[in-house]
Amino acid sequence: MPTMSKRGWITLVVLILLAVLPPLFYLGGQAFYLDLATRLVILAIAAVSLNLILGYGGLVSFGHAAFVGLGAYAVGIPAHHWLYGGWDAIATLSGWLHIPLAVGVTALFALLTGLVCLRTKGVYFIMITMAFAQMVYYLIVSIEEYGGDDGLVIDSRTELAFFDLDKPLQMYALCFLSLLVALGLVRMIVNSRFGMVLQGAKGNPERMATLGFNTYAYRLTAYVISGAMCGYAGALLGNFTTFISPEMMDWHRSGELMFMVILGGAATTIGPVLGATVFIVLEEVLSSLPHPFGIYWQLPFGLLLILVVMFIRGGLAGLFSGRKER
Amino acid sequence: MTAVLKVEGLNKSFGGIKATDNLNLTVEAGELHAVIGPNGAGKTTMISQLCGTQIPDSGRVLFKGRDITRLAPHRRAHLGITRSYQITSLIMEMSVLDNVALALQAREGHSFRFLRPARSIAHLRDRGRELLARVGLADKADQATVALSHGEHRRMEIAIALASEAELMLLDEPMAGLGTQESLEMVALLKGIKGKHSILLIEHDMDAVFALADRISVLVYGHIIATGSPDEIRGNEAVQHAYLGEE
Amino acid sequence: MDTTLLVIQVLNGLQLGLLLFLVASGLTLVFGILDFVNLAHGSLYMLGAFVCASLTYALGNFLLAVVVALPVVGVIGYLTERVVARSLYARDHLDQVLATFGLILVFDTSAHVIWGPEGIAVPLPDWLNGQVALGSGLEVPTFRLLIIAAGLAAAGGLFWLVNYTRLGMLIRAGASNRTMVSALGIDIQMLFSLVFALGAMLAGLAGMLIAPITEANIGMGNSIIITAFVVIIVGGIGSIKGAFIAALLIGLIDTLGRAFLDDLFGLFMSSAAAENSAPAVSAMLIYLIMALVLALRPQGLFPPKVR
Amino acid sequence: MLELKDVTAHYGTSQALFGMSLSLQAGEVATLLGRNGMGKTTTINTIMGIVRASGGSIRFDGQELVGRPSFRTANLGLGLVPEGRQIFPNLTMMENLVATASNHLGLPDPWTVEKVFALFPELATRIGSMGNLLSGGEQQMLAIGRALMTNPRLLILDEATEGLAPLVRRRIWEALTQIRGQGMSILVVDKNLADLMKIADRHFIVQRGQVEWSGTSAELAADEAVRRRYLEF
Amino acid sequence: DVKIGFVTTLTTPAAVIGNDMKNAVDLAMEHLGGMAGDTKLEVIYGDDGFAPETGKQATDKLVKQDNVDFVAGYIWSHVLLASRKSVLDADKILISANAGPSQMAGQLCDKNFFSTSWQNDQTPMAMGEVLNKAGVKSLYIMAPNYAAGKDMTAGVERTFKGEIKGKDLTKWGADAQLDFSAELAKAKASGAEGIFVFYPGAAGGAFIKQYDQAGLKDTLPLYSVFTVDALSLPKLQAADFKAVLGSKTTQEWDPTLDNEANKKFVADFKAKYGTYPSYYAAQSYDAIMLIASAVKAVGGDMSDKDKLRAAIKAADFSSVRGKFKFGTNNMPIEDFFLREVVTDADGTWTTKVIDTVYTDHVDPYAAECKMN
Ligand SMILES: Nc1ncnc2c1ncn2[C@@H]1O[C@H](COP(=O)(O)OP(=O)(O)OP(=O)(O)O)[C@@H](O)[C@H]1O
Ligand SMILES: Nc1ncnc2c1ncn2[C@@H]1O[C@H](COP(=O)(O)OP(=O)(O)OP(=O)(O)O)[C@@H](O)[C@H]1O
Ligand SMILES: [Mg+2]
Ligand SMILES: [Mg+2]
Repeated sequence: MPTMSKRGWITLVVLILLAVLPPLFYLGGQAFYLDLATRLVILAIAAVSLNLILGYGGLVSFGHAAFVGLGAYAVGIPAHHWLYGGWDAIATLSGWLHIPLAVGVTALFALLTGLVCLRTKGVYFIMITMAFAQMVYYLIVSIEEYGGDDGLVIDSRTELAFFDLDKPLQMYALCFLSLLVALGLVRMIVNSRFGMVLQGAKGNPERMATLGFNTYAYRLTAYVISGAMCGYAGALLGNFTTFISPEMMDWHRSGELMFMVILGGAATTIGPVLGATVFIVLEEVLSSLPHPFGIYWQLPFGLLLILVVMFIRGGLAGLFSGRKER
Repeated sequence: MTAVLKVEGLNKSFGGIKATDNLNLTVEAGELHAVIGPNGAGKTTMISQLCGTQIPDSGRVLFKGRDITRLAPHRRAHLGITRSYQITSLIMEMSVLDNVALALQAREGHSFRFLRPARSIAHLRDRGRELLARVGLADKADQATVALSHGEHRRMEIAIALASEAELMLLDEPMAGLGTQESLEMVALLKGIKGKHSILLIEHDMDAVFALADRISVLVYGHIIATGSPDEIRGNEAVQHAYLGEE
Repeated sequence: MDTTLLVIQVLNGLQLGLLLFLVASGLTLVFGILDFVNLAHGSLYMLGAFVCASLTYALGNFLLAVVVALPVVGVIGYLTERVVARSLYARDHLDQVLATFGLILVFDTSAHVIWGPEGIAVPLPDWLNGQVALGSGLEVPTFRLLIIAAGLAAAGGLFWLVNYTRLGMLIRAGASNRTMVSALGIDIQMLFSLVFALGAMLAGLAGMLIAPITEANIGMGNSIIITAFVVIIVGGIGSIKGAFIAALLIGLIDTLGRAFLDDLFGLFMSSAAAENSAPAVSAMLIYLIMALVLALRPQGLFPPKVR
Repeated sequence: MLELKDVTAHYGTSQALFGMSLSLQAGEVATLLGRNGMGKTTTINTIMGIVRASGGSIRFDGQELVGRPSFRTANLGLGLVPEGRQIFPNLTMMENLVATASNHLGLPDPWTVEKVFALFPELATRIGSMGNLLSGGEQQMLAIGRALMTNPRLLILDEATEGLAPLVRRRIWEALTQIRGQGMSILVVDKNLADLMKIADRHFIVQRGQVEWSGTSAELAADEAVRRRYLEF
Repeated sequence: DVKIGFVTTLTTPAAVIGNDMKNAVDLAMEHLGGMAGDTKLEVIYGDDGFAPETGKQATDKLVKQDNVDFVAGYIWSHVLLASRKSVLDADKILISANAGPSQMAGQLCDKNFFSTSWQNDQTPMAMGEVLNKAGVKSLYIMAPNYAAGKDMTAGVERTFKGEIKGKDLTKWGADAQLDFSAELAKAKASGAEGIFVFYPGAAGGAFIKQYDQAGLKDTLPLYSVFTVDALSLPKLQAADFKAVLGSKTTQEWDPTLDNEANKKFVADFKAKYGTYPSYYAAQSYDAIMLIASAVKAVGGDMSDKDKLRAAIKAADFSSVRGKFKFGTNNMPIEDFFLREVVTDADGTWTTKVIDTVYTDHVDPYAAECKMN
């Protein structure tokens, strides 16, 4: 092994803490903290998927919550039919159905919307991705069968081979392993030739085209990969919260995912995880301050965000980067 | 000789301006064909139409007999056309070597390859360093591109053009921004690859042009007014008047 | 369909459109011209409404309150620029997005602390509170006409400022290359502070004008900011003209959608189904429009000449 | 008129100027020569306050420039034609000329658009074109015109003839000679040494962020060894 | 010690409702002296941020982290539906102090779930009866486009016998529509004899003002539910929107109800907070009083759930409604009144009861509840 960079160490430490602490809390009788960590890890997966296109591809998707939501509904809708629609058949193989469905539906959605969205650039891209997400949002709101605005309670979780998702520790284990896989996957992709093209197209698309790269195709591929990965995170989230609602895909949620990535440090491996951690932990800590400070928690939180941006370049991961300037 | 590039009756106007006006041009295989002309004559616009970043209003562009007038830029690159930019166009966020390695990677078919880390692909890196050495940037290979000076950026442009090893190179003022010494080195370098590639060279540095070109075309107001050997052009009165000034 | 109703709805659409324009124009100035993404623009709209509402009670007159509130909001904008925005101009848009999101939280929570969650209703002077008869059966609230007039005036003024004054040129030049403008002898920082304050005042004005209709409340900024972004995107970032046309377009489409979509749907589906789907579709409408416009014109209706 | 003493400058942690010293008299044309990446542009940007000097002093007519925001420096009468043109792409050609035009020093007979067009007739036909749509050469001419419109007393040109046709280039040198006759000082970075020798009074050869040699055109012409060593031709 | 988790909206503009509920809870605790018999009571607040997901998280935290015995509160139907499972799965007692979605009265009724408010349909049903009685022949309907909004319009349509001239469901949620110009123009043009609206919270005030500005008071009388309340009236009075005076609403409670508990509640509330309590406050006050009565009845022993449930169901406390009785589905069986907006003796705008519409009304979903 070559010597590890400072950021490499941080990555390792963060991941080890995430692996060890939450289960310890749970075993120590603090079940709620395991819940918090599960949510955190799931959102981190979504943020990691967003980072692939946002950080490395320069494609700022402001509609990623739609993928989370669709992934969650891919669990919720079959479960709903099983319980209320008498589709018993799907119950026995729910794991085989839910996960591929979530990944497939979101990949397809990414492909279809990506075909249109990727014609635009920059802020236009930001807004058109949001537009599609909002359309999905309102679509789900209008489907009363699945609860509309009220959302849908998932009464039975996905059944998987090695994990019993009704057991909080096993649920967490699955989420954490998924995060590791997601991190590895994104790392592999960005370092590959594909990743180089993606990053090149972020820097100078016209140059990439005259070099001979069809940037549209590469970006679309990355967009689909990211969307599917995020859909998977959505399936986990649906299973975890056992409650899904259109709220999950509201633009605020997309914004939060974006903020996690930027806060942690876009285009860094651990950035999104750091961002998600800080975001969730701060939110939790500040909002549990004694009344009335708790309800005004967004004030210090907002100030912190501003300060981080103003004084730390490249997000939290920038704190730990070896390079001083840039 | 066979024509690598044949441009027939190319027209392109922007609003009221005819940037390209019934332009005809042939680049023979292996030839270094220089295009000179006053500022705003339409040289860069011509290159843009040849490499596909702009689409002509009318006329045809033939590459080895194939009509590529409306082909997307990346497809032309696959066929073997590369360009360098007059106004530096690099990927500033990446390292100097990465920029060149990407150009090399582009030649190896599609890049939907997800497994191997690109920075550990030896032949790309080695060849990249070799090219950077040729333009005198060996010691800058691992720096971020932004941190280089203007002249160094200009040299990267050339390294990238060389990396593509394209059959046809469209070079837009490669000497601009280079010091006297570097210009001479560049002339030597181009001499070295001359013959192996067909080159369409745009340059205001007359010493370089006359030292390198097999043929020279003079472009004025979007139209070629003369084509000929360096000596013919030097002697051409219209060219003297429109471009070179009394010498 | 009843023409009077149609005319009234068109007027309503215009009024909404012009209000949107006031917010969007400030946004497009700051975003398109200073190249700064200010998510907190909506908060300035909210602050405008609150400041004006408080002043209305303090001064006893709405119009007077507007006159006093405008510079107050301008100063808030100015300070925001000095303290936060200035150091972020040279940064990535994403950094700006994150920082101004932080600003939203700060502004909104501060408003919550200062004014409480309940919002403030703003009384109008009697002469503005009534209706004007524009024809038989065609009665329009007077105040809504005032909004239309204010919006048109702001649009004209801005258009002139940006396109036909030297100040406008400098602002545009500064957007593309700050360093160079400065190196040519212009105090670009001061200029930008002023533009920012102007944008804040425009947003604030919109907030002041809407407050007598919907009340000043702490969530109002967040509900308008996205629509304002939609407007400037559809119009083409940085284009005042684009923002104007897109704002009217979206104001009209939104209003007419709400007004007539259920009748329209009723033509080819059961009225229950129409009743159900019309609200969802009309809420979706502006996003549909945006997606459609961008699919056909990836740079909006009036693409900026250069970005 | 302009005097740099031991100026140092950094980009982040890496140093680019290592004690740059030079001085320029009123009405003089001086050049900065040197190979790529030696610090010419950095020197100029430091004078203009675009890059912050980390040490040393820069005086212009007795006023200290270090630490001064660049617009104040410019208002003292320094006009910059930057490397890479840096035309405002979203302004029309005419707007590029007039947006920053000024006559802070109240010079008699100030530059006007007409005078610029007389210098560069090519520009006159492109008045309404957006800056980014101009050809490379047109942009370069515009950059010079734009700087002149601020009526400087010291004109600084960084690679100002890059991409210009020989004829135009010659016209620029002629124009500069003319302007200088009216009391303007000029500092040039350019690679056309042959041309520069004709119009410049003094040359500074920059090597690794320092002036390694300075002297008059005649001295430079005479000193083959220096030319060989630093400029190699 | 018995811990009560109380989930309501403390942020966003809807916090105006949440604060009122919190005030009422604090007042109830004050009246109880913090004790239920010999057992100390403690209330922990949770903020739902006006969003079901957040509400569920807040509930989870109360149940898992704070280990509360009761979870009460809930303004919004969807928040309650989302949070329900978290409480019931942990075998804790869930008490709604406002939200009354039809499911939870019917199919999803639960032995551990109680309500101190009503089922959504009931209040508008009462309004429908009022309209019939008043001889209103045609009606225009406006409500937000979400579950409770649809329940409300369904409720009024269930009992109103005249013609529905038109109906608008407007955008709701974080960026709710607050400018109703288009809808009001339609309503006016429809020629209806009255307009029925449901706009809770901040939207209510906005609606009333525009209704006023559009000059509809004489041509299109306003009949509303959950729109004009003690939260919006002070603002409307401050801005002098007289149009609201005389407008009619239906409700299961009113500050003028003549019983000891209510008099004390209203007087102390006004003394402490300076405003009239809203029905949200009244229901929250009742929720705490109900809990306290049950805790006292079981002597603070939370372990025997059956006993606890029985004690709750007995509803042995003095409600501000005068009487309080649970139906089979644990929803209250109660009276509904017609109220009118009036000026009180001090000149403050408030409501007073002018008629009783329903007596001992049972919600229409009780039959669907399988629990008996
Ligand atoms: N996109 C465009 N829109 C409008 N005019 C354009 C555009 N591109 C180029 N032009 C104009 O067309 C003419 C030709 O430009 P071009 O860049 O091809 O010139 P060039 O020969 O490369 O000149 P130079 O040697 O100065 O670089 C110029 O007058 C230029 O202003
Ligand atoms: N933005 C930057 N960040 C880091 N280093 C830089 C930056 N700009 C220039 N440098 C470095 O500073 C040194 C001097 O650069 P400068 O641009 O002053 O050179 P120059 O003499 O003008 O060269 P050229 O003839 O190529 O324009 C170079 O080594 C360059 O790599
Ligand atoms: Mg050119
Ligand atoms: Mg330089």
